[in-house]
Amino acid sequence: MNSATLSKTRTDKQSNLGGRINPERVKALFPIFRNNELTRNLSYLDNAATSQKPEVVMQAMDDAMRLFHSPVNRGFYPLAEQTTTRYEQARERLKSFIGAETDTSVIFTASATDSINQVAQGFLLARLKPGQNVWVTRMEHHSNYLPWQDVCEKSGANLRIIELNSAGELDLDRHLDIFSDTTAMIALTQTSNVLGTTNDVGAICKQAKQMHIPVLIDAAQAVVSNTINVQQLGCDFLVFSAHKMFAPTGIGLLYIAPDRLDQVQPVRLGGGMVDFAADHIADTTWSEAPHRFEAGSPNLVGAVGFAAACDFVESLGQANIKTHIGELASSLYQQLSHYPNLHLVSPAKHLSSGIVSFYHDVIHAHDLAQIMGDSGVAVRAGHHCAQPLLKHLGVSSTLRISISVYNTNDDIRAVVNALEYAEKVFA
Amino acid sequence: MNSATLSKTRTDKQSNLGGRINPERVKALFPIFRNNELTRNLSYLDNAATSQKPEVVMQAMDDAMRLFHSPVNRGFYPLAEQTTTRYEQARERLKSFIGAETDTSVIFTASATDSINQVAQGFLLARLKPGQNVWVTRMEHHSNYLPWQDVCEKSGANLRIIELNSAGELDLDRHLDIFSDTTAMIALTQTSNVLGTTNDVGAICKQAKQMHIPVLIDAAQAVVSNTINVQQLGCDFLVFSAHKMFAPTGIGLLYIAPDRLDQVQPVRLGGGMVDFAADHIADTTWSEAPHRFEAGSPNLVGAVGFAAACDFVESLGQANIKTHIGELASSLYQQLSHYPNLHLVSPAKHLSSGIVSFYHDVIHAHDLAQIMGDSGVAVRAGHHCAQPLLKHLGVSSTLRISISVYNTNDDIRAVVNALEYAEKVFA
Amino acid sequence: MSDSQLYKAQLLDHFKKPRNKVVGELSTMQIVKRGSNPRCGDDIEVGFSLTGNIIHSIQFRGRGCSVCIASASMMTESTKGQSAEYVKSIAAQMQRWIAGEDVNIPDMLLPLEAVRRHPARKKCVMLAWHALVEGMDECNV
Amino acid sequence: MSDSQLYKAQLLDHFKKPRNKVVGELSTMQIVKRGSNPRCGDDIEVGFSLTGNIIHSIQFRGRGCSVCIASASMMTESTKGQSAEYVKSIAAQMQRWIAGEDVNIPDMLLPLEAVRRHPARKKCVMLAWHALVEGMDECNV
Ligand SMILES: Cc1ncc(COP(=O)(O)O)c(C=O)c1O
Ligand SMILES: Cc1ncc(COP(=O)(O)O)c(C=O)c1O
Repeated sequence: MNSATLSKTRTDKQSNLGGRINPERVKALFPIFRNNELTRNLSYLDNAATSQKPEVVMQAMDDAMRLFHSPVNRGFYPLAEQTTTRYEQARERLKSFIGAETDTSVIFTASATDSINQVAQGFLLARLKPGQNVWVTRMEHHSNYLPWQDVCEKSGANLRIIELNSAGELDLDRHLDIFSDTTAMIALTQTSNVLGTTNDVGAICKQAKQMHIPVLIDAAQAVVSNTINVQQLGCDFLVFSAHKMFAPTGIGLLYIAPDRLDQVQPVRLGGGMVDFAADHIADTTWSEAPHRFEAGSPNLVGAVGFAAACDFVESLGQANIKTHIGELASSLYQQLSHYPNLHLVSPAKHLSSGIVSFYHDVIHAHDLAQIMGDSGVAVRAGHHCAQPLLKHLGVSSTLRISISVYNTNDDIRAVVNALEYAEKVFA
Repeated sequence: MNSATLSKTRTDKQSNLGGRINPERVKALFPIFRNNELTRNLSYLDNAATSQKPEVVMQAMDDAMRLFHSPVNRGFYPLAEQTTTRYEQARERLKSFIGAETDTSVIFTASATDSINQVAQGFLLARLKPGQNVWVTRMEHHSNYLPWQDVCEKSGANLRIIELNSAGELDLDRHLDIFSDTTAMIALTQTSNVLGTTNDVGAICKQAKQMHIPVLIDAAQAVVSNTINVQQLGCDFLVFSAHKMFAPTGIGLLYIAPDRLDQVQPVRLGGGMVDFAADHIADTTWSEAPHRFEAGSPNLVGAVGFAAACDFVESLGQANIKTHIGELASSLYQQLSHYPNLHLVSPAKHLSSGIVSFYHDVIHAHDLAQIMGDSGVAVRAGHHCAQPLLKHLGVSSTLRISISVYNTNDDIRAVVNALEYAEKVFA
Repeated sequence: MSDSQLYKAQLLDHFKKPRNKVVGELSTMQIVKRGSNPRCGDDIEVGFSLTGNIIHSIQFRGRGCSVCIASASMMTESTKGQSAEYVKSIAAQMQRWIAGEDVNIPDMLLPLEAVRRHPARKKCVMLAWHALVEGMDECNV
Repeated sequence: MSDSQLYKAQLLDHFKKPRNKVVGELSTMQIVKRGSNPRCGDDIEVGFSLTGNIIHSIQFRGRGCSVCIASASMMTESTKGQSAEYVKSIAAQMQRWIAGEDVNIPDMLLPLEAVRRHPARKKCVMLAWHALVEGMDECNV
């Protein structure tokens, strides 16, 4: 199809006729694939690192700057009132996107990383006691590992790691004391950014709730292909970044369950988060949530783009996305399994995440990524900010292919061709 | 002039013929003033809260998403290499904009507020001893006040306040122990967001340096109309937000002097800031600066827009901007001084900041701002996140008019007309 | 210059000549409650006295913007001589009305209509009402 | 499919048949220095022995990507039999060359040319050189 015939105002719904993703039509909604020497014929398969941006998101950001930009929460003139309304509408949009009880629970941060740090420092640190356990999993991204390690060491608590079984899944049975009163917190990823394994976070929340153990879910990799409902999950905290779900860089979400809001201290102090700045912090009155967690001038443009991305994702439908990326991942997995030098680390059961990771006996992952890159296939090589997992796998790097809504069978073929070429080069 | 005739590719230099700002031509570079019912005839005078965005900045952001968006610092394929280059070029641009020694000193944060919190928590907290003094000024924004108050209380140190003299300037002579070995840190604003007073930060840095006292400069309000050169200033830290200098929301700058880099601990932990994640934080090796201070996926779009705004500001010239906004502020000040019920709090000597604040004996600032707003004049009423200053002034709120490059004599007239109208309404 | 919708004659009248506003202490009142909005600097006190279940007198003092003062003034007029139950129900209606819901409130309060379109001013309207309700809650009426 | 510029025949040759690479310990060498790049997982050891001022033997071992291994291999070839001063000056030239500057380096190292266009791989090239220079600094040659 000719992308030039696409008008800007075309709704995304149209690209989703009958529920199934038509990747060619979806791709046409992403300007990057038609503008650039480097991208016109690119198989972009680095989506777990960051996703491309659809026209509707760029347009929303542009509108925010072109039509209604002014200070948020601070002005008495009509433009400022409209700006504040738009910002709060973005919050409402995120609220419904994650099924939150109230918009006071929906906090805009700089990123998933920022969100997790705020919970570790603002919630856990003050309540963590020496000897208590904080549980993470073997498959955490550094962003959901280092902040907990840090507060544990500051408190004399133990960072405990839920190990994986041979199927690449959490081996909960191995650790009998997770759901016990020695546990101060559980923080885990919904979907691993390396393995693609998706954990049953709902079941974990349920067990934790019985023991009143707070749970943080890192949904950074899950949010595009899973409908999130924080009330159904029963989680205490949930985080993700906008930029991995077709939204702008520089903004993220922090959900804090209503009954935890008053247990979290603001970590970042400044404008807009204090009602009365007293001579002592003890007498200082923080603003009501969510404002007390959003020190500094709010990121209007980011929030508006973030909300537009929620519309975009829902217009395609997370279930449809899951089907699409899962099918391509399965096809790729199947083809890759024929290469004797190649070791797949992604569990076959978890391919609906769209993530396929492997390593090669002969060719270093960086060389493979470079050759693929020169062949127009964008993939990621390295430790993926998951060194504890890579250590467990016994490799220093893997190659990761991560699939999104605009990827096609051609992209999968391109991976296989590039791999064959690399094997030839390094034969 | 007819704004419709302006092409997107027109350079900003052209709007700056002969050095003097031609506000009508500059205004034509800002799409918001021609697109919107609410803004087409708006006198936008809330620039100290946030500035509008010129086409070139929006275009740069759009290009980042349309032409070269992919992960920063993490990929081996040509697109990712280009993305990383663009991000680092943005850093280089900021480096030259502030005259930094090296780009390792130039750190992208979420905002000025975020930057200050990182210094308070990552630098000062660990070295601050009970009984030591941390000095701020009476005119600080909450963002440059609360973080210091917090670390002082955590450490048993004293937050000391440099008071103002009757001219609305820092009364350094009143505090003989500022530049003494009891002082652990000085944090001060270059320009007050309420008074418009610009402090001689260079002189303060010089004196502090003799005593090895670290100094943080909050340049949030100063950066548009003052060329910043951190080496000439000799400051240890300098911060500002992008959104007040025509750049995107959600990004800010933190400059750390080269000899302080190793004295700052990363406050936000996560991806991209660690070389080797060990079993204990003590064995963990942080990445080199600036990366160890930028945990999480970098804000590519924000950084690129920020860099474009540096070009924009320099194309107009900070000195020219200062002249322009200073002239309008003086004209306004002069006209306002004839109203007996109106008390100007901005010092006449400091109008080149473009800030004019006052209060009215009869009309509450919020009412005044509302009436002005309804009359198409966007101004700010309140405590401007500077409660310690307002307390000193003995008022609960002021009205602030803050002038920028696109403001004209008509805008000043509109203020005066709106004020007269308000006085009539409330007579 | 457009008309300032918010500043209707009745609202201004209540601001310029506030009813039941006193300058000194509210010392003659049984119950006194303070309400303040540090963001705006609005700071008022509402005092009232009960005979049985009936608010037989009510006053306020303090400073605030025109919306805050006018609303407090209208509140005193609309609650004096009324039963605690009635007043509480009106306060609840006000809360919903000001948030934009389509509920009935006494005509006397209608001059605040325009505030419904100005989210930033809603707290100013409700300040006196919140103080009053808190006061009533405290003495269990 | 485009040609992979980076993977020229000479570079691949050094990767597939690295010169002076050993599998066991570098125990016969006077000075051994480790270089690692945890981001990549590259991890090598460079060992050398001096006679007076001359590097009379040099070896390396470890694992890394092709660029890292080929660069280490080329390094050993270009430094064996050379004086410490000369080697240090070449290392400094390499650093500048790889950063894109227009300086001369021995022909033997030119197959690394393409890496100059790939910022993410520069560390791989320099790993062995950094270890060598550190080793020389340590024994004050
Ligand atoms: C002087 C001053 N410092 C700091 C800030 C904080 O900036 P931001 O809200 O963008 O973090 C502001 C503006 O709000 C300011 O005026
Ligand atoms: C599972 C997971 N958690 C957290 C993050 C951190 O996200 P960000 O870098 O946007 O803060 C990432 C991606 O980098 C991730 O894959």
